[in-house]
Amino acid sequence: MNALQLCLAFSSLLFAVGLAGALARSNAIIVLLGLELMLNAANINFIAFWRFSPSSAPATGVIFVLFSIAVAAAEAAVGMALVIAIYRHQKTIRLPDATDLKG
Amino acid sequence: MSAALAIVALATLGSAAAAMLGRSLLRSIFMLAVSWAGVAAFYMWAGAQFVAFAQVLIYLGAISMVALFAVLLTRQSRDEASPPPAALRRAILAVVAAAGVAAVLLWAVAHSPLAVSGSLAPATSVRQLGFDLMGRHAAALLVVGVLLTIALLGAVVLAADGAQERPGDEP
Amino acid sequence: MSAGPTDAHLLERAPFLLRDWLTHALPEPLRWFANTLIAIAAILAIFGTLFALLTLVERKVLGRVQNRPGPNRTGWFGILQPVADGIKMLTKEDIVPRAADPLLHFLAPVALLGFSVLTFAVIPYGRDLVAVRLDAGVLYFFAAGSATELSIFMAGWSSNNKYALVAAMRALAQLISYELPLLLSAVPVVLAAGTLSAPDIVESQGGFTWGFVPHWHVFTPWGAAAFLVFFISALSESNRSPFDLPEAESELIAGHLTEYSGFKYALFFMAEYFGMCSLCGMAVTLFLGGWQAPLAALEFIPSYAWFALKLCALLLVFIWIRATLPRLRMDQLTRFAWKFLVPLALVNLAASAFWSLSFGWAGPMQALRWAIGIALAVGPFVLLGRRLGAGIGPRTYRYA
Amino acid sequence: MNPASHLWVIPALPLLAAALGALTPRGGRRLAAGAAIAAMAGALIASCFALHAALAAPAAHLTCNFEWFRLGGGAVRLGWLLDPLNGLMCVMVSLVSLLIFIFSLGYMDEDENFTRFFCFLALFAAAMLGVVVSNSLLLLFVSWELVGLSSYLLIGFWFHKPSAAAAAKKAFIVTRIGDLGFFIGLVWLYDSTGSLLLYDGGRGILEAHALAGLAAPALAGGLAASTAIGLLIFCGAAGKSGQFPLHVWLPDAMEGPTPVSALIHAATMVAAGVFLMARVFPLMAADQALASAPLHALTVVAGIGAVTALMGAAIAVAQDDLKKVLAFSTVSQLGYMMLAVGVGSWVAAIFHLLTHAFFKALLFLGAGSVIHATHHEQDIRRLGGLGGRMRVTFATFAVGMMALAGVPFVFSGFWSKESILHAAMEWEVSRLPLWAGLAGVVLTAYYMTRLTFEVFAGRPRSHAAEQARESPAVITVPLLVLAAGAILLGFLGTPAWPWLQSQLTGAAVPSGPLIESPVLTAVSVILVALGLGAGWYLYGRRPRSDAGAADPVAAAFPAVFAFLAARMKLDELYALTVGRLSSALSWLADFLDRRVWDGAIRLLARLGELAGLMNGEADRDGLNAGFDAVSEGFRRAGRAYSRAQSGDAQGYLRALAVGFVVLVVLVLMGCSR
Amino acid sequence: MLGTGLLQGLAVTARNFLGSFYDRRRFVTTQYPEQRTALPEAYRNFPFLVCESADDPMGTLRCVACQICEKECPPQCIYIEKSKDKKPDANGKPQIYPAVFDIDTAVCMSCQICVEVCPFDAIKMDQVFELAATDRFGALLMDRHALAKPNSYFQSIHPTEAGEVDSRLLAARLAAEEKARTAAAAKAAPKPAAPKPPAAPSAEAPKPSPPLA
Repeated sequence: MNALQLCLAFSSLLFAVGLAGALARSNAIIVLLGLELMLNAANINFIAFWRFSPSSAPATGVIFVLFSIAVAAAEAAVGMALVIAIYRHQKTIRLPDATDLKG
Repeated sequence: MSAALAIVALATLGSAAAAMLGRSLLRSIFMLAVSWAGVAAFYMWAGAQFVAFAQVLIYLGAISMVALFAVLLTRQSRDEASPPPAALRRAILAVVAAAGVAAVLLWAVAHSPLAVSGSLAPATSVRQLGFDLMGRHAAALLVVGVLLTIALLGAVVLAADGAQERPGDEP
Repeated sequence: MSAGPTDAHLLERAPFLLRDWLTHALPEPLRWFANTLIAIAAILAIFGTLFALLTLVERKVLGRVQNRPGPNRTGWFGILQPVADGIKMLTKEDIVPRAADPLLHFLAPVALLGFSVLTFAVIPYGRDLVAVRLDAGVLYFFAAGSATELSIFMAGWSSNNKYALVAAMRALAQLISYELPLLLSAVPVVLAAGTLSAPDIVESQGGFTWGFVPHWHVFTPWGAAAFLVFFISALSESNRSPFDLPEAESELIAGHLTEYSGFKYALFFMAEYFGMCSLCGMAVTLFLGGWQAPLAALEFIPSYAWFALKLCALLLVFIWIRATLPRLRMDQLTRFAWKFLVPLALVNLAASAFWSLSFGWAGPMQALRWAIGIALAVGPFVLLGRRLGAGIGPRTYRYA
Repeated sequence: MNPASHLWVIPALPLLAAALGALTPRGGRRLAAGAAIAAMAGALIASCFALHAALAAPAAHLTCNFEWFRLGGGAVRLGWLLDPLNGLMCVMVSLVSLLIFIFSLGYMDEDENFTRFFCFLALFAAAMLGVVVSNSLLLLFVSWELVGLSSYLLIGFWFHKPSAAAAAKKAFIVTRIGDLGFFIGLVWLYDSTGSLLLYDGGRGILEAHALAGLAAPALAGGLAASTAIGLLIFCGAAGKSGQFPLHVWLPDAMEGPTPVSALIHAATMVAAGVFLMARVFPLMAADQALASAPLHALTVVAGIGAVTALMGAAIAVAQDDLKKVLAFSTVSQLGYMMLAVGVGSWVAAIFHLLTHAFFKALLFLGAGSVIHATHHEQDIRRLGGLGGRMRVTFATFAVGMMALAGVPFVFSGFWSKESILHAAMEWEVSRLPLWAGLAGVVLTAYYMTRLTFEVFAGRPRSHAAEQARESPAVITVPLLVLAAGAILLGFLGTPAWPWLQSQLTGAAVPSGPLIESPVLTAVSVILVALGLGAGWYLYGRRPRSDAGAADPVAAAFPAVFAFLAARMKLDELYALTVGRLSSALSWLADFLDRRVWDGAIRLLARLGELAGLMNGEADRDGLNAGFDAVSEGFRRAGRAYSRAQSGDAQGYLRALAVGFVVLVVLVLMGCSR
Repeated sequence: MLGTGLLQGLAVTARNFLGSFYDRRRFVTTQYPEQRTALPEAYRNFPFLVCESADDPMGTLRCVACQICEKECPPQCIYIEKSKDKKPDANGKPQIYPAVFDIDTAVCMSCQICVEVCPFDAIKMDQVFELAATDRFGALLMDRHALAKPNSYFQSIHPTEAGEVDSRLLAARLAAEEKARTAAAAKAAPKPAAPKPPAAPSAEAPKPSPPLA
């Protein structure tokens, strides 16, 4: 197992942890933060491939991560705003309770 | 080299797991902050300083703040705990699903012919990054800027209380 | 840390000579390690001392402003007052409330101090006198600075005290609000210098116009405006009066410090002063020319002395402002940030862009450049100020 | 240093003044007006410098191009251009604008939105100067649209008057129709040449390389792409310059304050179209070499110009509103200019444009002086007898009137008109423009005489006219300056000393005799005399005695006069054709909806009903049980499916994760097999 | 313009700061243990017991242990035990005296009610403020030895009030002596013509004196 694979394994595990959190917890905030962890795991991949890539010229990986972080920030802001909006209507932020659109 | 990576990875994973398992919401967020800092440390390890600082600035400085605010603003929420059987079932399902994903990903990582070339990190100066962002990726940068602006406006609209400002409350 | 300037005179090289004298006997890898350790130790020692002195000077100056002599009992002119305070703090009982979250309660001051100290790493204290030469130094500075917010929140939350929690929320809102103008006012400097590295920014401010006007950024229209915004935001970021809402003692006892005593309280105190010092250091670096001498004739004085002088002057202004201004209200605070500082900083960004674009203008165009630059700096200030001040007149009391 | 690189200062100054005016509160009248006038004066000085620089090398097109932004691989480039055409236009626009600004100080003195007015004026001037100095059709188009916007704002300045609001809307929409064509032309041009820069060191669209590509017969019928593009661009110019089908907005635009009318009709907006034509003349003329083409762009331009010139003059004969007469006169004169462009003499068009700018601004400002003095009385039947009381206004107005009428040898209008007629005579394609032009000459002289006598001769026919006093110096001084210009400007381009022509073309034009074609000149002088005489005979000999008295022409030919007074019923025609067409289309759509589609659907429904009926019969007769079972199955499936739609976000996420794993495993199994 | 007010404020503080270095009169503080400002006469803090002579404070206490002050004291910080025997007071009249008179200064709130209710002018307000002690159990409880202070001290701290009190007491003593002399005369002359009504000088004397504020 070389360093790149170590990095990828790290990111896979982080992804799994985030996924587990997003699936297991009922609190919407924690679920959102689990999603953030998953995004971070993806970013780790970008950096890892950039770091160990054969062609070192373009900084595409780094730039991709920068954009990804920006999008994550937007996502967090909107997500938290949604949580607050849900809380205002339902007085709860438990995700299993937020099933008004249930089919 | 790999030892440093292992330490960073273990700290990150450990704090992330602790955050996902913890009972207290606030503690979870603090643990997550540690885990994000760990990811930043990974970036440092990989030689992407700029990204590492951006990660700290945005995740520790902004996203954790937003999360903390959300927690404080929703403090009167009804009790978090689900009835035990449902929660347990969900937890088991979650762990199974996550373990499955992890297994698949790890298998793929382990069996892919991933070649490592060059022991040195590609040298990317901040100046070069700036030129790239403003040059080749200018359109994407514009789009991301617009996205962020609109997302923040949307967040304000969503989170704003519908109530009007009371008259006579000016300073 | 590099080898230091070789062509400069002895005084300029003194820190490096001292370091090399201490470590020259060591083998190479150890030597690097020792050099780093010495840098850390020097920063901690110097700023620790500065912190101690600053507590005394602050009290003396506040006293003078209020026509009192200030502390003058311990030692000659009260010079030992910081020592006495330190002994008192260290010997006090360390109380942790039973309902508090003990881990976070302990971690908060430690983390705060840690992050505050981290910010010292990238400030250039003199010619080549910087602990870590980072390509993205300014970004690093703000990243480390923004992490302090988390620690303050930790303190407020873990105390499990309503005053502390209110203070924590206030601190969050305030720090987030002022982080933005702080960053935005630093961006024009980055734009002008074309680099994120603090030593390079200082280098870019070298030189003089007509031999006596230094090329510091504060002497450009946009630089003056950005310095104003940066300074105000720095006041707020370091929780200094008139923005000391998180520890507004008349409302919140001691804010997030309510449940802290003894050594932990001292740590908080220290971290706040460290934060103040590092923000002032960054202000000096970004706008006041860092370690550059104000006159070419004065360059024989070593660069670190100039830096120290400017830093102390800024710190005195901080104290002066604390002695003068009353505390804002929470809504005034956030309004001021969002409706005044942020737009001002944004307009100023455009102003600095104009300044960079009009770099080549000469002769009468130079006058036009200054006119436009000043208009872009003063106009928004006046207009936004009028907007901000609209409706605020002498207060009328209904029942008095 | 390339003087073109500083050219941006000229539009930037009034733009700055506009920004300042926008930020000034209502009370800051002095500040806004002062800033606007100072900016205009600065622009004038800068323009003079620019002109000086341009005249140093008349043939060179000095350009300063720069990259605006770069998106992906391509870059959008803009630029400034400086040549004698630009320089002259700059000086003319800024000088006339400056005078109009000063005039507005007096004219708008009592208006409460004084600061707003100056803000708009400055914006307008900035946009117009932007049109003039830009070296990129894109930048030109942006400024062009800004001109449209600010003219909308200015025409509708008194928006509380419904007629003004409607006129503003009309002007905006009608010019927009033309601009649509312009824009399509731009896109086409960019598509075929990859650049919108006019001159770019050999790569610009007006330079030989691009023109050669465009002039090839590429379209159906042997038309060149440049013909189509040129005509599309001409659409825009026709809209702005009020050419025949799109001229209807121009007279209505008189609802705006008089300085606005002067600004729009004399110096700037309407000149923009002619200027654009002159600017892109190489493009317009590119297809001339293509002898086989069935249609040349310039032929269309000449035709439209001739029609407009004649029609405008004819309508002006029968108008009773002081400003409407001038408006139609403008339409007519613009027709002359377009005619000149069309017959290939864009130099004559620009010559006439410059002289016209001065004397028409003079006329409008003179009219404004009259209107100001008589408290907004514009009906010429209710004026009269002002010649004695408003001597300066009368004198300067008379100068303008004679310049417009083409009184020979002294006034500038004569020389520019002669050069146009001369160019029309030498055009080989057709003689029609010449006849139309000559007919216009007599009509012009006639209606201007009528206007002058109606307004200034006789005795006052209303209370307002009796009370009129000479306007203050702030109004009369611009009049005097413009009058001087209206006389002197003509001598820049006489055939004996063709300075203007040489500078504009960049090649020395040999000076000829003072009168190039004596016959033509004699004819046109006779025609002018005829027009003046007819006017004096009908209106000057016995001035109208009271406001209600009938017009002598109307008394003689009531039908013709009424037709002309109603502007040849063109508005009504548009209402009848275009308006009716759109109503008809909507009626058709409605009919199709209501009758055809509805009927079809009803029919289908009936069919379905029938089928259902039959089905029901069949069902009841024995298939019932089977269908019940099937539908129950569907219902159960639906229920099962809807259980999956739990609204549980985590459930979805879980399903996603499990699905991902399953998919990967399946793929791997497939691969390993 | 925004900020001018701030600048004015900054100018004021800067002026104070600089002024404090060359103009000592600006200083509002004194170096307390070394420099003491004279306390204003109206300053009152903690009660003390007035005795006539500094040489024999216990013998000349004015207090007669009537216990009115003990009962009136709102925080109940006064504790009095009456003596079993009597001692002659300043006038030579035998009186009960306080065997124990304690005031807990940790409790006393200096309300002056004890002074106002005392019919014998025996307890008065002091001007002490340096009562800090290192022993929080005993040192703050003052007994009668600590509380007793001579009339001359009272004269020194509240001269106006003390003068008034002294003149009143003198009048009372003179009246008592007069009475005693009359009584002696009456005893000497067996039939008094018109016995004077036994005017109560102690009740009469306070009348002209205005209540002390």
